[in-house]
Amino acid sequence: MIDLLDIISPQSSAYLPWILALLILPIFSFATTGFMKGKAPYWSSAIIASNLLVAAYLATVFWNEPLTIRGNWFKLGENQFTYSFYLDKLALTMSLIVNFVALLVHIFSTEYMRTDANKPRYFAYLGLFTFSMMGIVLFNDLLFIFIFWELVGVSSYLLIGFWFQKKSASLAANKAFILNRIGDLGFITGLMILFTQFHSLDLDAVKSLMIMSEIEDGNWVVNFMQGGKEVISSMDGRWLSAGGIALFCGAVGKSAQFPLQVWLPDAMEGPTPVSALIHAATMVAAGVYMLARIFVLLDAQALEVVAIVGAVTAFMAAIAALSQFDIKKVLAYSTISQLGYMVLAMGVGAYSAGLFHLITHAFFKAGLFLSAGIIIHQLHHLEKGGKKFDPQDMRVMGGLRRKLPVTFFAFVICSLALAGLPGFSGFLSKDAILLDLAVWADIKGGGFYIPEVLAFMTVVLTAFYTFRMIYLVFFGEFRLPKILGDASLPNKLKEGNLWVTVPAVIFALLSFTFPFGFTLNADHSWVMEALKTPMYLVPESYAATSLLDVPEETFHGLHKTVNIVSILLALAGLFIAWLSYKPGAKLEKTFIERREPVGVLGQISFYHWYQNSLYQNIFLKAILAKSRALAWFDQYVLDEAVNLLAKLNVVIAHVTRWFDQVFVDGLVNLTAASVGKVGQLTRSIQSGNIQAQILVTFIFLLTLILLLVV
Amino acid sequence: MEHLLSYIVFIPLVGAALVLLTPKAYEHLYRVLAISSTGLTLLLILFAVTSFNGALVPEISGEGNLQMMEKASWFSLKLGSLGALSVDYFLGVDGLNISMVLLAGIVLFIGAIACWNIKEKKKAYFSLYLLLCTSVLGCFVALDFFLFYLFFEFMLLPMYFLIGIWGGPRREYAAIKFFLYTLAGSILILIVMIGLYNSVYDPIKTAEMAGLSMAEYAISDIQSMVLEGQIDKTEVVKSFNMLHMADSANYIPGSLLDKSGLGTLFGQPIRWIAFLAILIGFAIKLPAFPFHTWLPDAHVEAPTPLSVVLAGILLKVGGYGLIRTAYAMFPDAAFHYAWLIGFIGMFSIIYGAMNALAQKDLKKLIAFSSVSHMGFVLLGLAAMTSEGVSGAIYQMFSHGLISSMLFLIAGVIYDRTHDRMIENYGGLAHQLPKYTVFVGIAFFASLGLPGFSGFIAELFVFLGAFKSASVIGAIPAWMAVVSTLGLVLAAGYYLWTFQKMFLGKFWVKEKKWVPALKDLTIHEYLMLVPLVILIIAFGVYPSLLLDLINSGVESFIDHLTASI
Amino acid sequence: MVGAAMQMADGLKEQLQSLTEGVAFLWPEITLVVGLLLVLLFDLIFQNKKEVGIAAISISVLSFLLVAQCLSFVPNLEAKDLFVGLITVSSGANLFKIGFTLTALFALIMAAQSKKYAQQYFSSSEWLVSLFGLLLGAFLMTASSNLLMIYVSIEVVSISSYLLTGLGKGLKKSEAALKYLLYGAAASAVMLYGMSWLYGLTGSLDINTDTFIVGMNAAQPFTLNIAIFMVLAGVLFKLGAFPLHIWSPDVYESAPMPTVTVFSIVPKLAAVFVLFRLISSTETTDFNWQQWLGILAIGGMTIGNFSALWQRNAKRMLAYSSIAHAAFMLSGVLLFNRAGIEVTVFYAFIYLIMNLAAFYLIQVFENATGSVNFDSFRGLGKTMPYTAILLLVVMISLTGLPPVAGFNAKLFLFSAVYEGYVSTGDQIILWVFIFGLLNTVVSLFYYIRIPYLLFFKTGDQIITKQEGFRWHMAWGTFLVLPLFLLFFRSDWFVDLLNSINFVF
Amino acid sequence: MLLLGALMFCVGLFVVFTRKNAIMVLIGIELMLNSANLNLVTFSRFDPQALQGQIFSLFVITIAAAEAAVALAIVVKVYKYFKTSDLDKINSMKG
Amino acid sequence: MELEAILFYFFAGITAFSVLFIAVTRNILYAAFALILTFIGVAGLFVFMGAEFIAITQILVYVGGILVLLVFGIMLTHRLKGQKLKTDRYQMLFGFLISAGIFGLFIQSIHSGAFSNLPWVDQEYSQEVELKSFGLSLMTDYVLAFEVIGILLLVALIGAVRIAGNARKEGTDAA
Repeated sequence: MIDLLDIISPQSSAYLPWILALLILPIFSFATTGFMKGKAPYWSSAIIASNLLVAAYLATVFWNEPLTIRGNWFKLGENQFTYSFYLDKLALTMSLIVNFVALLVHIFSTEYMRTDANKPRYFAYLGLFTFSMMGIVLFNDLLFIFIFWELVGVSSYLLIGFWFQKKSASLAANKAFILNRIGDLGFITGLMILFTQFHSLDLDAVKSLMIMSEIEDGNWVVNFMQGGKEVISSMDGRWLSAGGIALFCGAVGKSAQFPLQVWLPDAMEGPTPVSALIHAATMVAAGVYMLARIFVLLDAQALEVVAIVGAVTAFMAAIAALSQFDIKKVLAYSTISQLGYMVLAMGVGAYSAGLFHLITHAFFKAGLFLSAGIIIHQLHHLEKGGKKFDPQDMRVMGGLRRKLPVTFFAFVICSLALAGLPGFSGFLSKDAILLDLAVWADIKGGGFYIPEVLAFMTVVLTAFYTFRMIYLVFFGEFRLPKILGDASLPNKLKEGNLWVTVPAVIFALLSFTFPFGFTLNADHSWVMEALKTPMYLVPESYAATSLLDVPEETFHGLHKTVNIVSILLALAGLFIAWLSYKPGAKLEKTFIERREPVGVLGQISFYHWYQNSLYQNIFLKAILAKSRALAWFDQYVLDEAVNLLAKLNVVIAHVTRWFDQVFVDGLVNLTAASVGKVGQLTRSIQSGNIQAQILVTFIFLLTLILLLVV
Repeated sequence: MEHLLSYIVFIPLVGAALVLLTPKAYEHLYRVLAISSTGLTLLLILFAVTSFNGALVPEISGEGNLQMMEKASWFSLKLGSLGALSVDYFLGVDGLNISMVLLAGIVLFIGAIACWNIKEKKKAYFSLYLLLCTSVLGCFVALDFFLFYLFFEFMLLPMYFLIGIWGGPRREYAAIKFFLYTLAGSILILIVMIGLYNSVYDPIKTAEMAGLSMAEYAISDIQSMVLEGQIDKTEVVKSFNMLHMADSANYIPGSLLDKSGLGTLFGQPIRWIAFLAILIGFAIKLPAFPFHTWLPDAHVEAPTPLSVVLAGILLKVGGYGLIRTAYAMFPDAAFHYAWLIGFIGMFSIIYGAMNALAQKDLKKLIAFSSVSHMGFVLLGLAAMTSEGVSGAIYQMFSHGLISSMLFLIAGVIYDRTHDRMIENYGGLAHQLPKYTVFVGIAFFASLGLPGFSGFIAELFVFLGAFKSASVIGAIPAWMAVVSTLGLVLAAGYYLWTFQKMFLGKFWVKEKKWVPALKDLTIHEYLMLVPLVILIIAFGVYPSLLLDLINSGVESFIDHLTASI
Repeated sequence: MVGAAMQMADGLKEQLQSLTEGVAFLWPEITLVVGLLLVLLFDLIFQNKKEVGIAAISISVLSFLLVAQCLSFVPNLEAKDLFVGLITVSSGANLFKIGFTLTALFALIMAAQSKKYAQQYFSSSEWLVSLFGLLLGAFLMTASSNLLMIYVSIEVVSISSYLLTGLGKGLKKSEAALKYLLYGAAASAVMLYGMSWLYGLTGSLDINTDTFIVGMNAAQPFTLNIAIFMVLAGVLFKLGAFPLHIWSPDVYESAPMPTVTVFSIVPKLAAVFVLFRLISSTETTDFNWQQWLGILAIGGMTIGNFSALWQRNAKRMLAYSSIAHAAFMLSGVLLFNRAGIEVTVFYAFIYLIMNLAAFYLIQVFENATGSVNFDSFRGLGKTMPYTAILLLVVMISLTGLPPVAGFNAKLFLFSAVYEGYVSTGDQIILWVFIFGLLNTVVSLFYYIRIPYLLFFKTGDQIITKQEGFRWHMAWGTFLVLPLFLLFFRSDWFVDLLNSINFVF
Repeated sequence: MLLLGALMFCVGLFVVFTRKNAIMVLIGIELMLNSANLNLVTFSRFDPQALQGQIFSLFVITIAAAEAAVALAIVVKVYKYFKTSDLDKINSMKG
Repeated sequence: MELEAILFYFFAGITAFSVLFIAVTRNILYAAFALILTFIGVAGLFVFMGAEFIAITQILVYVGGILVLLVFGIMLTHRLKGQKLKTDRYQMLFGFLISAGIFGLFIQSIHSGAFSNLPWVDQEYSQEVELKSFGLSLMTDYVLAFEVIGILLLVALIGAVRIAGNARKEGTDAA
C-alpha cells in the first residue's frame, strides 16, 4: 500500500533557486518599487523583464521533462504539510504568459501612468500581483494555490481601488474582493473535503490517492498508509462530486462565472492596463488554470455543472456586451463571455482546447484592452483644461481610425481574433472548443444540447458586439467635438507614443494564427500538442466519459461542420453589426442620443440581466437588514435579557424586602382592615414596627413547624 | 534556569510593588518600570520558549514530560471525613499552554508600551496593570486548579478598576457588567472545581499517606487499590491537580463525578452537567454567543491598552480553560455535547460577523469580530481532531496578535480625535497614508488573508471541523461548511469599513480634527511593527508555533479519544 | 441517719473539691469579673478625668486575657465537665473565647478611636461593664452544657446587649434598645418554654448526661420537634439567623460602631457553639436537624442577601450581610460531621476577622465623613486611597473571592456541603449548596457597591486628601493581613483545627 | 397543669402581639416566662434529683426581674424622647 | 385530699381567669393587677407541687419587685391627669390566629407527648423538698450559675440606673 509520506517526501533540485527567483523577483519589486519615486516604472519593468528571462530559461530546461520540487512546510498533528513546485508545460507556458503580459503592461503603464503622483505605488502593486500570480502557477499544492489565489484577490483589490479617491473605484474593489471570497468559500470547502479524505493537499498526493479510491456502497473509500499507520478514509460518495463543485466555486469567483461574474464589469474602475493584465489576460484566467490543475479530480456531475455554468456565463455576458456604452464594459463582458467558453471547455472535457483558448484570449484581450487604453488615454488628454467628459464612453468616440491608425490596427486584429474569424488565433481555439462541445453534446444527448446551442449563439453575438464596437469607435465621425461644441478638438487628438503602441501591436501580432502554428486546424497547433488532455482519476462509477475515449472519427466527422457553422455564424454577426452600426445607420444615430437602451431586451442586456440589482437590492439589502436586526437583537434583546437577570436580582431584592418587611405591614393593614380601623391603615404603613416583626417571626416559626412536623 | 516560570509570573508583581513604592515625585518612572518588568518577563518567556522541547510528548492526564515543572506543596489539610486535601503550588508548561504563555508575554509587553500616554493616577494604573499581568500569566502556567482559580478570579479586579476608572464615558456600566458576567461564569467554574476536587485524589500523595512506597508500587497499582477499597477512604488525598483530574482512574470510586458513578441530576448525568457548567463559565470569558454581550461594552469603554490586553489575552483564558479543564477532564461529556459546542461556535462566527456588519463604532466592530473569531476556537475544539484543536490554539494565538493590533489602531484614531464613529471619517488615506497601510494590514490579517496568521488558524479549524465527522464523529461536516460564511462576512465588514473610513475623498465630521490627524508616531510604530512582523511570521511559517504545540495536541487528542 | 449525714458530708466535700478544681479552669471568666469590678471601682473612686484610667484598665485586662489565653491554649485538651456538669471546658470553646477577647479588644480600640463618642465610652464604667458582661456571657455560652446554664449565659449576653444598645444619648438608640429587648425577651421566653418541655421530656437539664439523651430518644417525635425548635429559636435569635433576624438591622443601624462590631461577632459565634452542643446531644433523636437548619440556612441566605441589596446604609447592609453569613455558618453546622464542624469554625473565624475589619474601616470612613450612608462613600477612594483599598479587600473577602480568606472559607464550606450531599444523598443539602452558590453571586452585587462608590464616583464633600501615615492604616493592615495569610496558608489554621478535638 | 402553662404562654404571646403599650408587652412577656416556670416546677415534682426544675425556675424569676428592670429603664428613656410608650409610634427607622 | 383538690382547682381557676382577663382588658393598671392575681395563683400551684420556696420567691420577687416596677413604669409613662390608662390594640386578628394556632399546637403536642407516661415520670417523688438541700445544691451544684446571676444583676442594675438616669437628665436638658 502506498504510504502518503512517501508520495510527499521531499524532492530537491538544483533549480530551486531559479524557481524561487520567479517568486522573489516580483515581490522584491513590490517591496522596493515604492521607494523609487520617478524611476519606479523602469525599475519594476526591469525586474519583470528579468523575471521573464528566468521563466524563459526554465521553460527551455524543463519543457520536456517536468520538474517536481517538494519540501516540508510544517507538521500539523500527524499530517505533513509540504510545499511543492511542479513545472510542466502548462505551468511553464503560464509563467511565460504572465510575465510577458506583465512586462508589456509595465511598459504600457510607464506612459499611461506618467502623470499620476502615486505611480510608485501602482508599480509596486503590479509586482505584488505578478508575485501572487506566479505562486498560483508554480505551486503544485492546493493549499498554496489557495493562498496565492487570495493574494491575487488582494492585489486585484488594490489595483481596482488604485484611484481610491473615486468612491466607485473603492466600491468596485470591495465588490471584487467580496464576490471572490464567496467563491473562495467553495474552494476552501473543497480543500476540507480533499484533506479529510487524503490527509494532504499536495496535488501529487491527492491524485495518487484519488486513483486508489473506490466507491463502495455509495461511500467514497480510500485506503492508504500514513507514516506506517493504516488510514481508511470513508465518506459519502456525494462528497466526491461536492468536492469538485466546491473547488469549481473558487474558479467561479476568480474567473467571473455566473453567478458571481458581476464584479468584473465594475472592476473596470481600475486603470486600463490593469484591466488588460488582471481582468483579461491573467488573473481571471487563473480560475481556468486551476480547473485544469484539478481537472482529473472532477467527476461527471461536477463537470456537468462546470459546463453548464460556463455556457450560461458565455451567453449571458455576450448579451450584456451588446448594448454597453462604455468601451471597457464591452470588453469586460466580452472577457466574461470568453471565460465562459474556457470553463465550458473544461466542463465538457476539452482540456487542451480550453487552455488553448486561455492562451489566445490572454493575448488578444490584452491587446484589446491596451488599445482601448490608448484611446482612453488620448481622449483623456483632451479633457485637460476643457470640459469634463467620460473618455471611456463610446458615444464620444467615432472615426478614430484616422487619428489613431496604429491603435486601429491593433484593435481590429485583436477583434478579429475575438470574433473567431479564420486566420486569427481566436478562431483556432474557439473552434477546438466548439468541436469538443459538439461531440460531448452528442454523447450526452438530451438537455445537454442546450450548452451547445448557447455556445453557438454566443459566436454570433460575439462577432456582433465586436464589430459594433469597431464601428462605433473607429468609423463614422468624431462625435466629441459636437457634444462639447469644441471644433478644435480633433486636431488635438494624437496617436499614442511608442510606449503604448508597441505593446498593443505586439499583442495584435500574437493574435494571428501563426504564433500557434501555421494551420487552421487547432489539432495541429503546438499548443494542443503540448497540453494534452489527461485521463480522469476519479473512481470509475463517478467518472465522466473522457473525450479521449471517443474515436478520432467522430471528431473528423464533425470537424468540418463545426468549422463552417462557426465561421458562418461569425460572419453573420459581423454582417448584422455592419447593418446596424455602419456609419449613418439608424441604430448608430439613435445610439448617440440615448441615455440607455430601450426595450425589454435592450434593458436586460444593458443591465446585464439585472443580476447586479438583484444582488444589491435584494441579497445585500437582506443581509444588511438582517445584520441590523441582529445587532438590534443583540443590544436590545439579548443584552437586555441578560441584564434582565441582573434586574431580576433587584426585583427579587424588592420582593424579598417586601416579604421581609412590607409583608409585615401588609398583614398589619389586613388586620387593621379586618377590625375596621381604617385610620390605622396609613399609620401602620411603616416598617420597623417591633410587634409586627415579632408577629411575623412567629408566623414563620409556625409555618415552619406546620411544614416540617405536621 | 530553575523556577523560571515563577520568575515569569511574579516579575510583574515585583514591578507592581516597585511602582507602589516609588514616590509620586518620580511619576515618570512608572511607565518605565512597567515596560521594563513586562519586557523582562517577555525575555524570560522567550528563553522559556526556546528551551521548551516540543518533541516531548506530554501526558495530559499526568505529570509525565511536563516541562519546567515547579511543584511545591502549598498547603494540605485534613478535613475530617472529607479526607485530606492537598493544594500545590504547581506550575508547568506543555504543548497546550506554552503558546499562550508566549502570547501573553508579547501582548502584555505591547500593552505596557501602549500605556505610555496614561496621564492621570499613574501609580494606581501601572500597579494594577502589572498586577493584571501577573494574574494572566499565572492563569496560563498554573496546573493546580486552586492556583488557577486564584489567578483566574484575580484577573477580574484589576480589570474592573482599570476599565472603571480609566475607561470611556460609560465606563462604570461596562466595568460592572464585565465584572458580574465574568464572576457569574467563575462561580460556575467554582462549583465544578469543588465537585472535582471532592472526586479526585492524588495517587502519589495517597500512597504516601497510606504508607506505601512509590518505589514498590506504580501509580496504576495505587489506583487499583483505591478502586478496590484497599486504601481507606480517609487516607485518600484529594487533589486540585488539574492533570490528575484529567485521568479518569484518579476519580474516587462512587464519587459524584466518577465516570462509573454516574449520579444524575435533573435526569442528566452529573458529569454532563458539570461539563456544561464549566463550559458556560469559560464561554462567558471566551465569549461565545449568547454570553458575549459584555464584550462590546467592555471594549468600547476600556482604554486602548486594556482593550488590547482584554482582546489579546484575557479572552484566551476562556479558550485555554476549556481545553485544560472542560475537555481534558470531561472528554466523554465533551463528545456528547460536541454538537452543541460546534453549533455555538458556528453560530458565534456568523452571529458575531453579522453584528459587526451593523456596527457604527469602530471598537464595537472589532469587538464583535472578536466574538466571531473566538467562535472558531469553539468550533475547532468541538471537532476533537488534532487539526481542530491545533487550529483553536492557533486561532487564539493569532487572534491575540491581530486583535491587539486592531485595538491599537482604533486607539490611534481615538487618541487624535476622541471619536470612533466609522461614519465620521472618510478618505483618511490621504491624510494618514502610513496609518492606512497598517490598518489595511490589520484588516486583511483579521479577515483571514493567507500570509497572515489568522488564515492558518482558520484553515486548521475548518480542516479539523470538517474532518471530525469522518474521523471521530463529533460534529457534522456541514458545520464547517456553514462556518466559512464567516469569512465572507468578515471581508464584508472590514472592507466596507475600510472603504468608508479610508477611501474616497478626505472628509471628517469636525473641522478641528484635521490638524490633530497626524500620521503615526515612533511610539506607535514601536507597537505596530513588531505585531505586523509576528503576524506575518506566524502566517508564513506555522512551524514556529506548531512545533511547540504539536506533541501536546496529539497527546491531548489521544487522551480525548481514549476516554470517549 | 448519721451515716447518711456523714456520707452526705463526704459527698459534699468531694463536691467542693471538684468545685475548687473547676475554678482553676474558669480563670478567664474570673479575670473578666475582676476587670469588671476594677473598672467599676475606678469609676466610683475617681471623679474627674477618668477616661484614661478606665481605658487603660479595660484594655490592659483584655490584652492580658488575650495573651494569657493564647499562651495557655492547648489544642487537644480533654473535654472536662466542671461544676457537676454545668459547664464543659474544651479546646474548641477556648478557641472561640480567644476570638471573643480579640473582638472585644478591638471594639475598645475602635471606641478609643471613634471621633464622636470616644469620650462617652470611657467617661464612665457602664459601657465597659456591659461589654465585660457580654463577654462573660459569651464565654459561658461556649462552655455551657446544661440547659440552665445555657439559658443563664444567653440571658447575660442578651441583657448586656440591651444595655450596650441603650446606653448613651440618642433617640434611635433607646428605640432600638427597646425593640431589641422586647424581641429578645420574647425569643428567650420561647426558648425557655422549650427548655421546660425538654426538661419535662427527659427529667434532666444536663444535656450531656445519658438520662437526657435516653429521654430524648424515647420522646414522642411531635412534641420533641416542637420543643427543640423552640429552644432553637432562642439560639437563632442570638445567631441573628432567619427567621429571628428581624431585629438586627435596626439595632445595627442605631448602635455605635464598636458595639455593633461586638454584636455582629460575639453572640453569633457563641450561638454557633451552643448549636453544636444542642445538636450533639440530640443528634440521635427524631429531630431532623438537616431539614430544619437547611431550610433556615436557605431562607437566611436569601433574605439576608437580597435585603442587603436594597440598603443604602453601610451598617444596615452589613447587618443583612451578617444574617446571610449566619446562614452560611448554619449550612456548615447542619452537616454535623467532623468536616462540617471544622469548616464552620474556620468560616466563623474568617467571618470574625472580616467583620472586625469591615466595621473598623467603615468607622474610619465614618470618622472622616460623619456618616455611614452609601452616599458619603463617594469618591473617598481618591482622598483616602489606602483605607479604601483595605476596605475593598475586605469586601472581596466577604463576597468570597480569591485571593483572600473569605474564598477559602466559602470553598471549604461548600466542599463540605457538597461532600455532605454525596455521602448522605440528602436533597436538602443539595439545595443548600445550590442556594449558597447563587447567593454568593447575589452578594457580590451589594458588596461591590462600596468599592464602586469609593473609586468610581466623585463625591461632593470636600475632604482633604490624606497622605502619609495614619494609625488607622496600621490597624487596618493588621486586620486585613490575616485575610491574605489565611488564604495563602489556610493550612496553618486548619491544622490547628485538626488538632483540636471538638467535643461538645 | 401543662395546659394551664400553655394557656398562659399563648395569652402572653397574644398580649405581646396586640397591645401597643410597651408595658403591656412586658406583662405579656412576664406571663410567658411564668408559664415556663409553671412547667418547670410541675416537672420538677417527678425529678429524682428533685431540684433541677425548681432551681431553674428560681433563676428564671431572678432573670425576669433583671430584665424587667432594664426594660423599664429603657421604656422610661424612650418615653422621654417620644412622649409615648406606644410601640407603633416609636419609629424613627425605616429600611 | 378533697380540700387539696378543691384548693388546687381554685388556684388553677384564679390563674386561668386572671390570665384571660389580661388578654381581654385594655386597661393597663387592671392588667397589672390581674397579673398579681395570676402570680398568686401560680404561687399557690407551686405550693401544691412541693415548691414552697419557689412560691414564696415568686410572690416576693414578682409581686414585690417586678409588679412594683411595672406600676412605677406605668406611672412614669402616663401622666395621671385624667388620662385613661388604656392601651390601644392592633393586629388582633393575626395575633389571635397565631396565638391560637400555637396554643392548638401545644395542646396537640402535650397530648401526643404523653408526659405522664414518660419512663422517668413513672414514680412520683412527692417528698417535700428540704430547704436545706435546696440551698445546698444551689451553693454546690449550681454555684456557678448563682455567681453569674449575681454579676448579671449587678450589670443590669448599673445599666438600668444609668439608662434611666441619663434619660432624666437628657429629658430635662431637652425640656
